[in-house]
Amino acid sequence: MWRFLSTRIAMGALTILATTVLVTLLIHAVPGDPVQIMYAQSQGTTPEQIEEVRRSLGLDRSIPVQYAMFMERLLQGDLGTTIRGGQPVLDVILQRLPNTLVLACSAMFIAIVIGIPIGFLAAYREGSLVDTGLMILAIAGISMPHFWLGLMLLFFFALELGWLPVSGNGPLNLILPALTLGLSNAAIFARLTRSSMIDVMHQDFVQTAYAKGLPKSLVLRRHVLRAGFLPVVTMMGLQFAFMMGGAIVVENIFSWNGVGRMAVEAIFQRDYPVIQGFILTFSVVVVVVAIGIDALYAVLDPRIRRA
Amino acid sequence: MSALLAVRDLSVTLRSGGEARMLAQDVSFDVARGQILSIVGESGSGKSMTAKALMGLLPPNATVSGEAWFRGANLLAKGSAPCRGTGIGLIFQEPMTALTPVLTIGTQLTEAMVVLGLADPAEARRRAIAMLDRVGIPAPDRRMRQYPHELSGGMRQRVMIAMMMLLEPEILIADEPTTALDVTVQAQILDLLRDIVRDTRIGLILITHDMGVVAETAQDVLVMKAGRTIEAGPVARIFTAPSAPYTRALLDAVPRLDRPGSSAGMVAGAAAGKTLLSAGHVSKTFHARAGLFASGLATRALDDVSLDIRQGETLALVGESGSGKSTLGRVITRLTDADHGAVTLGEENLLTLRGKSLRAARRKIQMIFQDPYASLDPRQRIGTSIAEPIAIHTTLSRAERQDRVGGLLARVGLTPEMAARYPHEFSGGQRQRIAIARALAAGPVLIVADEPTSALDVSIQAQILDLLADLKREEGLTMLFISHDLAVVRQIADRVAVMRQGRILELGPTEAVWTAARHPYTRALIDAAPVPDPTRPRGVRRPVSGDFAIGALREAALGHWVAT
Amino acid sequence: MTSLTDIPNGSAPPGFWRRMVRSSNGVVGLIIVLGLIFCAAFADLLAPYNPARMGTGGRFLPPGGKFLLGTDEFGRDMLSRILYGSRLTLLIGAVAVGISLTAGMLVGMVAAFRRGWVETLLMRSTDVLFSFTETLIALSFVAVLGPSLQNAVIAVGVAAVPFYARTCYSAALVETSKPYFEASIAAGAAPGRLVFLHLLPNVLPTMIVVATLGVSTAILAAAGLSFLGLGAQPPTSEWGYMLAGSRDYINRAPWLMTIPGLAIAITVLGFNLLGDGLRTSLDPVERR
Amino acid sequence: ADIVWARYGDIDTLDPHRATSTLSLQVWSLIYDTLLAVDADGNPVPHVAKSWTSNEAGTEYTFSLQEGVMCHDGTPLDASDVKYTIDQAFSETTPSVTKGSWGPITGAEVVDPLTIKLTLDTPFVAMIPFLADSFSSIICDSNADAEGFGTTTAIGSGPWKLISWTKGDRIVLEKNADYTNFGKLADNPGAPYEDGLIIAVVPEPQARYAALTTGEVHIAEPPFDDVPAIKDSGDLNIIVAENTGQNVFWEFAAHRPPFNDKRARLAVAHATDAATAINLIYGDLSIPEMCPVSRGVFGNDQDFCAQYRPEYDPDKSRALLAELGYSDDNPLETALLVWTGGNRQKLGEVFQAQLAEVGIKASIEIMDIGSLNARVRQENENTEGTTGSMDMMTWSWYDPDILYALWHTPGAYRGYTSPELDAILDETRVLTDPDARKAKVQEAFRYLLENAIHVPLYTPGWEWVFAVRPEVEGFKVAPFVYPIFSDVKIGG
Ligand SMILES: Nc1ncnc2c1ncn2[C@@H]1O[C@H](COP(=O)(O)OP(=O)(O)OP(=O)(O)O)[C@@H](O)[C@H]1O
Ligand SMILES: Nc1ncnc2c1ncn2[C@@H]1O[C@H](COP(=O)(O)OP(=O)(O)OP(=O)(O)O)[C@@H](O)[C@H]1O
Ligand SMILES: [Mg+2]
Ligand SMILES: [Mg+2]
Ligand code: NI
Repeated sequence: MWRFLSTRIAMGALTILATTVLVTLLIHAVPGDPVQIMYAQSQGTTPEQIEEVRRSLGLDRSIPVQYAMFMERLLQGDLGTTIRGGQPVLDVILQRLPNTLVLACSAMFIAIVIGIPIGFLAAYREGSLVDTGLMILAIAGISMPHFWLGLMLLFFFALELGWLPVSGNGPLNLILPALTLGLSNAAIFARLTRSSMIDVMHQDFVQTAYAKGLPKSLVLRRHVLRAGFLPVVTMMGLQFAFMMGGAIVVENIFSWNGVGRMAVEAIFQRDYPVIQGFILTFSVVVVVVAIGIDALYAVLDPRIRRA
Repeated sequence: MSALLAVRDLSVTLRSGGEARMLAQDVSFDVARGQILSIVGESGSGKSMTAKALMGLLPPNATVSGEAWFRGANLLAKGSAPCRGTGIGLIFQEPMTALTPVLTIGTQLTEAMVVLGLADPAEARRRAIAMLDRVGIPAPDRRMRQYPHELSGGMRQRVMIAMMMLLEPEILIADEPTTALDVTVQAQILDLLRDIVRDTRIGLILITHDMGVVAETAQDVLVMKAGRTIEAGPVARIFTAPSAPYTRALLDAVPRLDRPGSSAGMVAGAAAGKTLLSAGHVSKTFHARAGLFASGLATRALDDVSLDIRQGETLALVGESGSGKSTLGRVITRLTDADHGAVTLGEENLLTLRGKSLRAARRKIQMIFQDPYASLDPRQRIGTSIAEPIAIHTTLSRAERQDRVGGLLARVGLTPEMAARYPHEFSGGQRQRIAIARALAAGPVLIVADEPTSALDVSIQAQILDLLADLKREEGLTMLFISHDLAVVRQIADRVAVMRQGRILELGPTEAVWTAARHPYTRALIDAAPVPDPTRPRGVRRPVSGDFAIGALREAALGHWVAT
Repeated sequence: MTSLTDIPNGSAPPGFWRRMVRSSNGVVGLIIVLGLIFCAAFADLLAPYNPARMGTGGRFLPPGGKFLLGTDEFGRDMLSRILYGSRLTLLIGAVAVGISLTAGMLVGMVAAFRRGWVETLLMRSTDVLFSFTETLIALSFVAVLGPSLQNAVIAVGVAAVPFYARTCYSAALVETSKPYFEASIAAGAAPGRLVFLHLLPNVLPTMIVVATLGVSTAILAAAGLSFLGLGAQPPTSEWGYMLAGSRDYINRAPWLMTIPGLAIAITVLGFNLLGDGLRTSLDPVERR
Repeated sequence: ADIVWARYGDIDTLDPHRATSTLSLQVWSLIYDTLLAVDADGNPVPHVAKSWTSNEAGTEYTFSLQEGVMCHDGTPLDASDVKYTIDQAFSETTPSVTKGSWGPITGAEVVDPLTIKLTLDTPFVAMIPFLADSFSSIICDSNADAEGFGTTTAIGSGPWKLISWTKGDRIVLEKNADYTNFGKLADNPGAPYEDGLIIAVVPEPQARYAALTTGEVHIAEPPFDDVPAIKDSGDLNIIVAENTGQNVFWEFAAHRPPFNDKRARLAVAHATDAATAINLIYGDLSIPEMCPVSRGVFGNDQDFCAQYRPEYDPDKSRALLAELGYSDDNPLETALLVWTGGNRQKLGEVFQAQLAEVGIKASIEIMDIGSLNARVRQENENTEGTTGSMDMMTWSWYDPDILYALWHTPGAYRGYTSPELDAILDETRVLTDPDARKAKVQEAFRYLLENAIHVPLYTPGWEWVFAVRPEVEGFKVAPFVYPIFSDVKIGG
């Protein structure tokens, strides 16, 4: 297990390291002069000031030196300051990150709670009308753009029915965005769970369990579910990353104050330090969650736990 | 003696996509206490379906008809509860997948006893340990806490048997319980099953495709083909006087380990031939890559292997799974790069060739693979596949190439018109013939055949072996023949090399090795192989112990080398 | 060596069409996709009005009557806009998938074929990029290049490259280890022959399935970017952009939101179903 | 009770030297005071400075401050706080982003605690209106020692105190109980009536509307297209800001073809029917504008400007294009840059369609205002490259001096400048006599309009439409879109 986990952690570290490199290079890929673009709106900036910014971003140095500077600051927890408003990027991000995480986690929860039972039921009734119906529902769910689903939910539950609040970041406000993100992912989970469970149900060991005379419920609960759940767990890491990505859109629809909304604003404002910080944070979160889920997997699967 | 189980006119129909197929049709048989009934037949003949029907484990789209009387009730009647576990137990072919990977052995052994109310957990555990001991698993206490992946295939199969026996069924169905195992292990499992039947007087239904297994274990035989019963009767009668032509064909097709093969007469001549290819001190270690930084376990697939292949002979490589046979074949064909050693063909060391010269040299050694399905590019007409070596190495025109392909197809027993078809339009045996034709197309001096018949049904296996024997006789083909099936080897090989764990333990003329095996491992291997002769005494074999000589080869008799 | 005229015309595996026809999913998907292609191809003939003309009708006319799907905030005919939008949508899907497929297959096949350090380098970088997730890559791309439909399509295409590379790599790995491939090596085939005559034709079916499913992902992703304002710019009748614009009129004209959303959903559904159908038909082992 | 005001976006910072967005300015005006304030017509009046004098040459201004003004931390606001503010604006290392607008100030001298004297290099008439705007918010010098000025701290002397700012979400303010109002446009002479003010960020217009309906929010910009319905239903009151000071105009990359030719610029001007377009998109919430500065700003005179602004005349436009060698086969192609928000991209679409009528193919590109500024400047500075773009530029200012910033060499966008125009603009800065200055300012208008350098389109009202719940009384919006909350009482 430790070997398994250590490679995962090493891989994660490599990913984050690569992110730092890409993030440093990012600003160079911008067509035109990034500093000019960033400061163009402030009428008072002097050429000296622009030079100063260039220096502080290290843009006057060679790329390796820039990278070294960037890393040095990064290791001190300094992600630079925002162009709009001149505040520490780290603060700006840390203030919003919890909101995004809460959203992604609740959506994950919804996806699991809805998707896995549906997938299980469909697998259990494989080939039946129930199965077909559920899977049509699932493929429709996957095909539905979540920004559209979000708008529809907003329209019905907030505007038409007035059941749920639409401003602010309270727990009630979480319902719609989490539902939007959760439902589309529930469809994915349902399909995954179904195929994984069907795989398992067709395996010899399930037949063996039946052959022992075990009642169906026990076979399903103890043998099918445990084994069939493992591939679903491995997918969760990827799915979480997907949630984080989806959060970017959903946050914008529901005015949820997370890093996704911040990122889109920053892109429009060409606030490169914020964009850099966002990319870095995003990949750290995704990597950490992926490692966590791998660890969970390692604990659940004896083939890895005992290796 | 009245029958424990009486099956009458059992039929299974499978409905899929609007079509209905009969997978088993009017199968009838009886099983009595202490009786071993063997159901044999080729792959897909409906053996497993019959078993599953009795267990009530058919897929949802299958329907069953007929009667199966057990304990005074008809198992196949609508609404009747299946007697799984305590009535009838089932053991599957593949011990790797028949146990739930995420549960401990202990849980899996005891859960049914507890659920079915046969014992409380503590009692169940005690019985489980005792049963593990009974089926010959060392340190049963510890095993209870282990997971299936921590056990070897043979042990898992024993656990399976123990699991079913703990429920004290009256009938045990074993569906090809040894096919996935090595011969030596297979023999032990068969012994175990026989012992259990003798001691507990249960009825055993043993499903197999191997006539050798039948002859060694069963009292009665049921031969099936395409869902129908071809013939049924006591084993002695079936083997001595089969009434159905199919049964006879099945028996004829089985290579007999206990009789010398047809090629044996050529031994003397071939042995005199000059050395064609010689492998010297070849070693290969595989490093299983566990990840980016962690390097996984190393497997020594070949450990300082040396051998010569003589012009015109068939050298067989035998050994258990994982012993390195394929690796050696692949090193010789340069499909795998060796770590050390040399393979010389004529003056050339094949292992040092690269680029163009390697490609040019490749035509001299061709390979025939085990899996005929995967051996041909599914998206090429077989004519194109066969012509490929010709296209690469010659400047023949398209028409000339077609001629050559036609000739080759005829040579392997197909017709030239078939060149325009795609692989999926052929049967397995035909595909293997095509693969052989392609190997011949290059005009090789040596053919490496890696278990070319083990994926085929027995009747077809015999035809392919005959073809290879013909080619050898008529074209003077030199062949390195890899197999784990000793009977096959005896039929076709001039000389045999026995491998284990990457080393050659014994090497000598086939007959000499068979009749006077010098290495204990070789002897165990020969002992364990089932012999399709029910009249042979069925003795209990000792397991192969791990400690024997694996040192350098020494010539014990003329041309007969044994590890020291 | 032979000329490439020897390239066989690959055949579908046995029973492909039978299975395809029997997979009702695949058939429905095929019908939707064909319908879409039809709409796109004949948008000029089918569209009753000029999609960009303002004031064709009154503003915010509800669906029905002269304007089958109503009019938008400028009085443009929604039906015409949706029809022309199908053109863009298909183009977006095709270009993005084209980018991912080409680059992904190149990387995947080279890695599987060359092995050694090339393989390690390519696949490890792919792994790293893969864990970045597509959204992030696409967003970074747009952040650098600036919002425009073109950039969004490139971003979506590039973002999916790691996935295609991985899939192609594992498919190619399976093929290269198959005996027929090794037999070809053993026959002395040169790399070009191996790659173009054996590897490519055998990897292609898998990649076609992946690409079909990928079209739906790409369309969704590009529409998502347009929705955020990071993709299509006015007056394009890109569906995601139309959807974004409709937000202001949810109360007044809900159909402005419903119709483009439905259009995206049906299109994506079509490609998903088709991909599913192709997969089950190409791969008899895979259970639905 | 707390007043809840929802807006589409957040402030950039609480430090008035670090940003220029209207969203930020509106909040600063609540937290900070300014030396001067504006009356309902937009004219500067005394506020924290009870009076001021200047020398003959107009290079020295002396302000005497009100007594007893207190900063939120309890320290008195005096001349040193004003000096601190100005010093910060001209800081060597981190000058204000609006440093240019402070004018040629060379020194600030504390004469006595209640008197401050500013010295200027050259006369600068626009300084007085500038000091009435929140750009010049007085930053109490105690901020120098405070932790996190601009993010977690903002010590001012305005009617509301900062409690907290959650970025992207909300700003929580509490009433300044000690407040005295000297000149701000509020009837209330003292502290606000309500206890607190919450400024929430709700980007989706529909969400704001829903929140208004449910009562979660008291005041917010409604979705523009629902305004007529809201008005009809009468559930909410609609208040439209007047004298917003904002001016939206055609601006061109005048150093690149085709817009280096006056005729091309005129062709665009003649091709656009602003009145119709605005009416289509904004209804009666925005009004067409004839002058280069907006209504309420010194010098604005619709009738005067209408004489010179190129009128809507597609035929004239086509003729000009033909003269330039363009035709249907060879249309004038350009990029139409629009900055995000305020439904501007919709308006852009309408203009795009109008331009298409005369055969101008304009492709819309939407970008942030910062990127837009940079893009225009880049095109002007680097004249190689392809065709130049045109854009819907927006500026809001309280004084015609904005024209100096925009069009006096080198010009904010390095765009069109000429010695002739420079001379006119120079004079608008130094003429102290209002009538003389007005004449000069209008001369500048005429020059800009005739040469189609600055083609006014409209004065936006829509972003500054406020829907107010019926129980809210006393809400008003001062010129230049500063909402006033001191008078607000929440009834019911
Ligand atoms: N679940 C299933 N769905 C459809 N067809 C099936 C299924 N299981 C088995 N079959 C088909 O039923 C036929 C009989 O299968 P069965 O498993 O009984 O053969 P068998 O004699 O046990 O063969 P083998 O030696 O390969 O195990 C075969 O043609 C097989 O393809
Ligand atoms: N490509 C490979 N990577 C890692 N290990 C390998 C590889 N190929 C073979 N091995 C290992 O090398 C050992 C010898 O394998 P080989 O295939 O030569 O055995 P074999 O005698 O042909 O067995 P079988 O009868 O099962 O075909 C095995 O332990 C196998 O797991
Ligand atoms: Mg079977
Ligand atoms: Mg092998
Ligand atoms: Ni060596």
